[in-house]
Amino acid sequence: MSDSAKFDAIPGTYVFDGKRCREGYHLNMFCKSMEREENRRAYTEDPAGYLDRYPMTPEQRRLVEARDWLGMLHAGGNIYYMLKLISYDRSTLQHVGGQMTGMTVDEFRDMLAEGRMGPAGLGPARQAR
Amino acid sequence: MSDSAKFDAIPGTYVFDGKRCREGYHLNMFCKSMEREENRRAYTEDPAGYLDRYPMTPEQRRLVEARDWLGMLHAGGNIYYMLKLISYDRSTLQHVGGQMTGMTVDEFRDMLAEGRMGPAGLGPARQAR
Amino acid sequence: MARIVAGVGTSHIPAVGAALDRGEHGNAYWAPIFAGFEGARDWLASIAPDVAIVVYNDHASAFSLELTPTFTLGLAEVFRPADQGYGRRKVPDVAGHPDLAVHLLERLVADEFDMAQALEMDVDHGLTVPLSVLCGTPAAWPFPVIPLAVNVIKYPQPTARRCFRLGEAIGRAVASYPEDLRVAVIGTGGMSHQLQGERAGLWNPEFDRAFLDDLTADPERLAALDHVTLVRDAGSEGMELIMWLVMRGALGIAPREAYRFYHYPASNTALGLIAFET
Amino acid sequence: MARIVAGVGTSHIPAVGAALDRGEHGNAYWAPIFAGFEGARDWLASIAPDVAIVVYNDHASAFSLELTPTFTLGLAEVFRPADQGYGRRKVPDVAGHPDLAVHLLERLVADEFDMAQALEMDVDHGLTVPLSVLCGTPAAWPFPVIPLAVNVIKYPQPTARRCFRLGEAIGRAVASYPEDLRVAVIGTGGMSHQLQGERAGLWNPEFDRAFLDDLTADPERLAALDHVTLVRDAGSEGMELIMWLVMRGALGIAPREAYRFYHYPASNTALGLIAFET
Ligand SMILES: [Fe+3]
Ligand SMILES: [Fe+3]
Repeated sequence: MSDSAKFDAIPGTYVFDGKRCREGYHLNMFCKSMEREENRRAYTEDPAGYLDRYPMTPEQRRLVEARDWLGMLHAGGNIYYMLKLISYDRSTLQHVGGQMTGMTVDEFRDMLAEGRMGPAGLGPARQAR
Repeated sequence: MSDSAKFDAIPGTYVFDGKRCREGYHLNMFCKSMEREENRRAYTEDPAGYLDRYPMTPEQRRLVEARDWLGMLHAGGNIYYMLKLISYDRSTLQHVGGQMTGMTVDEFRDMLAEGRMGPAGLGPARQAR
Repeated sequence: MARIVAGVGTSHIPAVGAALDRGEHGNAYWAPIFAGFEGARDWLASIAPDVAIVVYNDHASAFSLELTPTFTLGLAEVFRPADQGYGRRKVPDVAGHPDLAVHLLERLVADEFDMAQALEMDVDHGLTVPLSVLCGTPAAWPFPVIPLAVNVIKYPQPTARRCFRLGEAIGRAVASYPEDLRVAVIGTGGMSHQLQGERAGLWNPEFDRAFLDDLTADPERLAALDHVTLVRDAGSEGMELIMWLVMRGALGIAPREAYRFYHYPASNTALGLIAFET
Repeated sequence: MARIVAGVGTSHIPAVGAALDRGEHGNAYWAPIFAGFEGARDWLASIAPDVAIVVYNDHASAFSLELTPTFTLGLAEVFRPADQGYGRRKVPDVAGHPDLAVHLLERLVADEFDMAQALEMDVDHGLTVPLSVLCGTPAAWPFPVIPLAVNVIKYPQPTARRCFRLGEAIGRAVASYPEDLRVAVIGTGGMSHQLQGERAGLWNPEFDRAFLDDLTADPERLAALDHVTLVRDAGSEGMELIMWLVMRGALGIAPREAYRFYHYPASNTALGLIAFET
């Protein structure tokens, strides 16, 4: 099995490899631009016009507009770049983690507190360390 | 002998090492800025004001204003950065090479044509290849 | 002659920095965590290193997809906290140590490590949160810092083996510095965590405990971990643990474990902290 | 399977590009030089590589003192000629080969080369002048190019040995690429020259001739050259010759010299051009 097939066999995990990096380039660069106050302001004032600056695919743009975080990940998003858009939204990685795992944020927090996400995915609560 | 002492023992040669890099940082970054048309224009319109943006030492600034290329080299200049200022001046590396070796540009070109600069410095013309 | 006197491995969870910056570190969620840091702070204060090499990863703050170096050594006089989308952290600027940094750079490149060299670089939570964890909230950080940024957010990352070897080379380079300096090496990131995908929130306590144990018992096993194993067992962001191996490689044969703290969950991840003396 | 079919070492003198761009290449000064390129052009056209890896150095165009990587691999679809202070050269944009480039990157990092990866990078005369030398003035370059930028303008540079080893690793990486591709590797820079200081205009024909000869006769001697020797004998900018060793390392045991041209002076330097088949 090639490394890339081995990575693909890991459940619910997306390795930001050369292919995803090329696919997601403009999506990620849009997200990164949210680091700067003048860009945040420009995006707030004219979201569509601001997104026009980044030649994403129509599907990527739809995912961004819908804040479909798992979709963005599938379309080449890198979580550390997406985090800058999450911060712009005043959202958190726990809200986004909930969406990606199909839970509400409270369910996601409970799941964390109970330690129920193991390497093989969701399961019973882990024994304390 | 340390590497740095061995480099210093080479005649008429300046290795752009960590010390020179730190010394010459703002001098070189000023030179690099000449790559962009808007900077060239700003420098032409207000040379003193433009140089104020780069916190060089007063001596470095004097060397820049006097176009003392050998002096700039001694003060931490890197020839590839300086080349951008040379291009701004519409001068050439042969003019600058002449100044650095104490020749007119025509003398420097003759010296090149005659192959008189060997590893040990100036000498008789080299035998053709 | 300079020598490496201490090593630390520590998570660099941004929420830890935020809890401190917002004064929330005394609440029910954070108090046990900050209590766990106390022992490491006291220990490090007693070590009082002259300078620290902090091995961390940039999170698309100073670098971006345009250009991603594998290893970057910071040579500047000062490094500012990065603006990661919510302003710069209100912590002291980080003083560098250009003399030692240039020495390390020259030795590492001669030793066939293909370092990128940075004379201007903002440092993000990967570097500033560990300083907060280990030093609290002083008016100035108690020692200068040489940042060593490792690419872990874009495949392909350097191998665990390469990171370990870089640490060994840092050990040699420090030992050849003429001035008497007591140097700490701090590796940051981890422990098991995954921020993304249907497996977000991953926790693998068995992996983490074995990793902490084997820093002493079997570092060779850790240096041999491949990327697939790291991502599978420690999570996509657990890969950051390769930076602890730079630290471990720098410590030489048999460092002594001086302190350990492990806690779960902290934000979305497991938090680990381990300290060594040489 | 891909394989390396040809290697070229060539100077990348900016004045050569300028002579061509201004149509001055037929005058008394340049005509003998461009005549010397003819044989290499014919030879390369007969080889007709599918892709070329061009090992060159950036001259403070794409990179700057803020961040200087040692080795940078270009992964982009296209690279534009840099504006070096007098507008972009009016030559075609350079098409990349992202698939092979990503493959090389993954293999080289796994092989413990600490590459920086660039997804956006302008390319300066270090890359475009050799294309002009070898391909003339076509409407589009006849093959895609993977740029590999090496730091030679800021100390410490990678050793000659490290460059040779990088070439060997490139040879292995190309050989493991599944698609049938005929690959050329072009190393640029040199030969003996010095642009700066009281020794500006340096020429060392003995050094240059021995260097050209030993690419076939004794590459081990060249890989063992230290920086002090290179600067002393080849001049401060003659150091660029380490990039020819990347090319030579990629060619394997016993390549056959197919063409050679040497001329002095061209602008302020000695010009060398050598071609190999594997
Ligand atoms: Fe991190
Ligand atoms: Fe050059």
